[in-house]
Amino acid sequence: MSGARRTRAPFGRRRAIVAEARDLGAYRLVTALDTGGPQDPRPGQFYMLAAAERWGAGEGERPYLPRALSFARARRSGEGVLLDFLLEVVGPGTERLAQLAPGEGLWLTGPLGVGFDCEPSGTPLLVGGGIGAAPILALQDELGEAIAALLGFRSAAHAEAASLFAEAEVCTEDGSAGRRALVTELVRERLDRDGDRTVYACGPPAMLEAVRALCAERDVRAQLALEAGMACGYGACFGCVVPARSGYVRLCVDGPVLDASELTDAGVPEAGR
Amino acid sequence: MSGARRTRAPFGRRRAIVAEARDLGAYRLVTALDTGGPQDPRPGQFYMLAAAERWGAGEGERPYLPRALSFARARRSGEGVLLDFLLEVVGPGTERLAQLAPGEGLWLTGPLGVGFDCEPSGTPLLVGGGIGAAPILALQDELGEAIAALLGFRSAAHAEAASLFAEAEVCTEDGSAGRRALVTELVRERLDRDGDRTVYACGPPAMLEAVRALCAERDVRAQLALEAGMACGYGACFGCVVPARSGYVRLCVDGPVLDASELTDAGVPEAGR
Amino acid sequence: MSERRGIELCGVPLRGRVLNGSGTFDAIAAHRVFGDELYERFPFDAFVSKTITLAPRQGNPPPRLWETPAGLINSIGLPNRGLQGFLASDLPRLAELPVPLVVSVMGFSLDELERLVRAVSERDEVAMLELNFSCPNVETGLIMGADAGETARAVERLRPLTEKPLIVKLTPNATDPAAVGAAAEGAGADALSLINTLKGMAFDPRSGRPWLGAVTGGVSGPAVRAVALQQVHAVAARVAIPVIGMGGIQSGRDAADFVAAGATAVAVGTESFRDPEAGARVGRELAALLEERGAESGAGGAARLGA
Amino acid sequence: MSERRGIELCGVPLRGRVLNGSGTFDAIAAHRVFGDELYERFPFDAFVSKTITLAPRQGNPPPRLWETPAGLINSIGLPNRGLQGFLASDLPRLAELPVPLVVSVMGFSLDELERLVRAVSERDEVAMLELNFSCPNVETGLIMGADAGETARAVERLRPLTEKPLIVKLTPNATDPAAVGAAAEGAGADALSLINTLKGMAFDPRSGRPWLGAVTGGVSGPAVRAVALQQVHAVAARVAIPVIGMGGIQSGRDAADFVAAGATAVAVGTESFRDPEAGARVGRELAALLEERGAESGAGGAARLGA
Ligand SMILES: Cc1cc2nc3c(=O)[nH]c(=O)nc-3n(C[C@H](O)[C@H](O)[C@H](O)COP(=O)(O)OP(=O)(O)OC[C@H]3O[C@@H](n4cnc5c(N)ncnc54)[C@H](O)[C@@H]3O)c2cc1C
Ligand SMILES: Cc1cc2nc3c(=O)[nH]c(=O)nc-3n(C[C@H](O)[C@H](O)[C@H](O)COP(=O)(O)OP(=O)(O)OC[C@H]3O[C@@H](n4cnc5c(N)ncnc54)[C@H](O)[C@@H]3O)c2cc1C
Ligand SMILES: Cc1cc2nc3c(=O)[nH]c(=O)nc-3n(C[C@H](O)[C@H](O)[C@H](O)COP(=O)(O)O)c2cc1C
Ligand SMILES: Cc1cc2nc3c(=O)[nH]c(=O)nc-3n(C[C@H](O)[C@H](O)[C@H](O)COP(=O)(O)O)c2cc1C
Ligand code: FES
Ligand code: FES
Repeated sequence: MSGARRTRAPFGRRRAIVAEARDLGAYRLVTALDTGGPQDPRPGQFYMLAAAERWGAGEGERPYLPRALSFARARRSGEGVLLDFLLEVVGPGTERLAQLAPGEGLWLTGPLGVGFDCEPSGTPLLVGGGIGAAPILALQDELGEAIAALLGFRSAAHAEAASLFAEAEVCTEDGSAGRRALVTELVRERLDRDGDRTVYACGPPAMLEAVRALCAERDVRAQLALEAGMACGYGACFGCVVPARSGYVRLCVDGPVLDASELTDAGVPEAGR
Repeated sequence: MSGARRTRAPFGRRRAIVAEARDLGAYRLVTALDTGGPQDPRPGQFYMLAAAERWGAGEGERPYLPRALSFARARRSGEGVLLDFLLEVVGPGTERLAQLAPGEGLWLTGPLGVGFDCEPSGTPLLVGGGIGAAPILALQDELGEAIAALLGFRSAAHAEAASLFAEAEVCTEDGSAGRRALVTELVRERLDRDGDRTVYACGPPAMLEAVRALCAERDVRAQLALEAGMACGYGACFGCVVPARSGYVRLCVDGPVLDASELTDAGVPEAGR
Repeated sequence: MSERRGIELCGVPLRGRVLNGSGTFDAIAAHRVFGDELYERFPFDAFVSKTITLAPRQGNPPPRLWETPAGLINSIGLPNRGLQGFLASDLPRLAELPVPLVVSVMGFSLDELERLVRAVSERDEVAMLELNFSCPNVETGLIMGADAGETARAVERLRPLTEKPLIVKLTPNATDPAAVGAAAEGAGADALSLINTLKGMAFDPRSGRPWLGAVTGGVSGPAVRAVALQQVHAVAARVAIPVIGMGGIQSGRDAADFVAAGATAVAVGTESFRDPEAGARVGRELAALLEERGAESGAGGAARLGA
Repeated sequence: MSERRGIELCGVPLRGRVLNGSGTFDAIAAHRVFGDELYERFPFDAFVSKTITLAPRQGNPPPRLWETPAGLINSIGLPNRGLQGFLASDLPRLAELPVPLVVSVMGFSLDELERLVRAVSERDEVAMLELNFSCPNVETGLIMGADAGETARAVERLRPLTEKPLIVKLTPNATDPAAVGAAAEGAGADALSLINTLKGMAFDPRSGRPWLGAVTGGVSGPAVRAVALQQVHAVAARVAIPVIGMGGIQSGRDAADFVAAGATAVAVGTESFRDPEAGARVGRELAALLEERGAESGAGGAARLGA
């Protein structure tokens, strides 16, 4: 366990190779072999990804810009590192990434951003909502298996992602797997039992805001991994800002993990979401 | 043999299926099964083609518009027709079309344009240069096998296209197959022997102009299939004009086959070609 | 598949909201190519003619086309038979179309415009006129459409000459299209249409020389859609007359964005080159989307969604 | 791989022809992310700062980005620390870059501009100034760059205040950028740069409401390249001072088109978002192409190819 929240990226984008790709319930797990980057990205950091071929494909002429993805797991492999990305297909970029087959090339920049502070005060409480489980997995790997993660999903198909975790308590919105509940209910119960914790959470805006409010109420420290539309991922475009107490912060260089105390509202959704 | 130079296209674009695709020397032969169009396109007519998937692919975000291709052969097949297209890869559109695999979808509009007048005065003389062999093959199929085609190619690899013809006399620029000559030399020899002919030619601008001049000199009737950049293929954009005696004519609706007498110069290349 | 609902555009009933962009569909040539099927399944709800001028024009020297990332540059240069040729040969054939006819005209002086408007509006076959103040391919095409004063003067002069609706087509190559649109409205225009093509250029990769015979051309297609949406939004916010939005529309989704930006009707241009029936597809998809959003307020409703 | 040849831009020697577009590369943030490797392989031949204003700005509310066909709309809104903050915190760090520094400034009045130009040009670290007369994201950004008279007045007023080269960055959202460019030259500008982003807009597909927090934004990327080439061609034909061309450059091929259109140097913007080293790649490819064409006329040569 190390205190650093950021491993520096080599300058430029590099070509990685898809080592494996498979469905995991409603998600897709894509493993890239990265021989040009550091072997120790920090949980919560992310990479900018683009398929080396057919990026710019499709009738709609998108995707054009690379897409931000948290690594869900990093394993050393010879000179390189195997990076697992857990994907939810929501548009043309994630669709193309989900089509990648082993052997195909992948442009990679990263690791980027500031990850979780892995020196919790009190017992860590890991919380993932939907695809937000991805960085939580990397965090569990880092913190050690003993730390169970609370994971909320829409349905059993999504909940299959929990199988990647050493220990997890699962709930679903429709009750098709685990308890029928929102993951925030589980968080509340845990905090009721033991408030001396650091909460680590990633998930949709509404969930993050519920977690933030819950923790603020109880003076519990929380580390939240947010999302925002990104064009560059390395601070160049000023496009990925979220409102923080100090003003707008660029999520790609000042986040994506922010301390809940920096925020007054973690539920800043993109327009219309 | 029929006098009509145009078979009418159904309105709109339709989806055809790639039935077969294989290399033919330096070219690619793509066969589409078209069940939505007429079974009797006329030699010299063309279709507008676009791959149903991944059209708009690649870093450069092209191809965007469909591409014009002469059919090289049409064979009835059940309710539909098998259309052979002979392809030379010169840019992103032809590259994508050359990647098509059997079973893939293809957007097709056509048959379009005015084909060859298949009622020759005198003996027909068929002349193809390079990829211009494509509509000449359809014409040979129509006129009957007895009519040999004179075909000129850059090299032996290109000359493999001659294998599709029932009868052909081949020359190459580098002598690697057939005689080392320009096909226009063969044309001149034939006309020297027998001037009572109708010449049918398709090929690069310089060749077409040489054929036109040769025939004009000797008062030999010539039917020339020209090329121009096309956006629509059905007269909508006015983009495909070539200068004729009567002014600019739209090659997609008034051609691509023009009587040589309509032209003062058949060698109108696109800029810089 | 949802039915298209009729609308009224400047008092002319249309069976739906989708026109063609002037110069992007030649119904006469298309009839030659596709036969009567074209009329039976005519893709547009009104037909806009290619822009005509007083004198016949050959158009620009080829090459006239260049494909760009998600777009097309054209330098067609308004080839047409001229007013007399149009009235004699083209108009009777366009009158056979199953939808109302809009005739697009461009004049190189106010006198020319007067003569064009007078002669065209005399003909019963014509439902509306579109004044092309914006074609970027012809040297003088810019003058009127880029300047509010010029536009106002021209429309004021033409307005009394006809009782038919006058649509002013704006150029996007202007500092403030909304000001020009407002000037056109003030002078009596019945509707505005935009955008025409953006000035553009391409170079021959081999020689490094300009590719187009006319050196510069106009850009259309999806590449310009965001620009078109902004201009439609700005113009629609400034005027009360209907706006016909166009620029890179490929689908009903795209068309719905134009309606959200304030357009009453839309036009499909370059997409027809990829798919001759694109207008019909866009119409069907748009009707379904508007219905979903509950925005169809019956015939004649000019639904303005969003913002 | 061919070596980049040096050029001189307004008397400042550069090791090659490729700059960054203002606001598309934050060298300070990039150094935080990539470390000293950034300096060792710095992708640009001169560095242009993000536009600064007199007072600090937070920028526009999110969302600020929207991807379009082959392009990007941004509504960043010029967030910056303001003049004092820039001079105190940013400038010393930018001075560490291995290439000459261009500082981009925008003022909302001539007085503001005066204060900006005076203060910035006092600093030795600054090689040139760029006057952003064109940012479409800030309400008043349009005023100067869209009008020849306004531009001339502003440049005349600023010219005596500094001996450093003044680059005027033109807005593409103007009827006649060449006239504005000529006015800037007449008033003493040393170079022109273009294009800035085209005004654009996008709608949320779900709600039909404007997507961007600031409602409208600016379009960049390959989608605007043809428009940029036309404007560079038109401007370069009218002025004798060097032109820095930009808009959708992704490769040396694209950059060579801008040189063919009359640009002396080029800038890479949005492509850096896809590839942080894009500037270096474009520079290498461009040098190779220009060499092929025999157009490199030694250091300082402003090769104008083609047309
Ligand atoms: C730091 C970080 C880490 C992330 N980690 C992961 C991860 O591990 N796994 C994962 O699956 N996802 C992750 N994401 C989210 C992922 O980046 C997005 O889902 C992805 O970028 C969407 O791209 P798309 O092309 O598939 O969909 P898009 O269509 O580009 O985007 C989807 C959403 O964006 C909006 N949108 C729609 N059209 C456009 C348009 N034209 N331009 C811009 N926005 C539009 C809409 O709200 C739409 O629902 C992460 C994001 C961030 C910032
Ligand atoms: C009636 C007709 C019949 C044809 N029949 C055949 C056939 O049977 N077989 C066959 O192989 N070909 C045929 N062609 C030619 C074929 O249509 C072209 O080769 C094809 O359109 C090229 O597309 P591309 O994307 O591969 O290359 P592009 O790059 O689009 O075009 C190749 C050439 O166009 C120019 N060009 C380069 N960039 C651009 C650009 N951005 N925009 C526009 N032009 C550009 C250059 O000169 C380049 O060499 C026919 C053409 C016509 C008009
Ligand atoms: C090939 C071509 C020719 C055009 N000719 C005309 C014309 O004659 N008159 C006119 O007003 N607009 C003309 N336009 C502009 C279109 O009507 C339309 O405004 C523009 O193309 C934007 O729409 P799109 O992106 O859907 O094509 C032409 C456009 C193209 C592509
Ligand atoms: C995110 C973003 C921010 C920008 N900020 C500025 C700016 O602060 N000042 C400026 O003059 N131009 C700014 N621009 C415009 C660019 O410098 C450039 O002119 C434009 O993007 C066209 O080049 P491109 O297509 O290569 O990006 C910005 C562009 C983008 C995409
Ligand atoms: S994504 Fe560009 S600054 Fe954050
Ligand atoms: S290709 Fe459009 S008119 Fe011929």
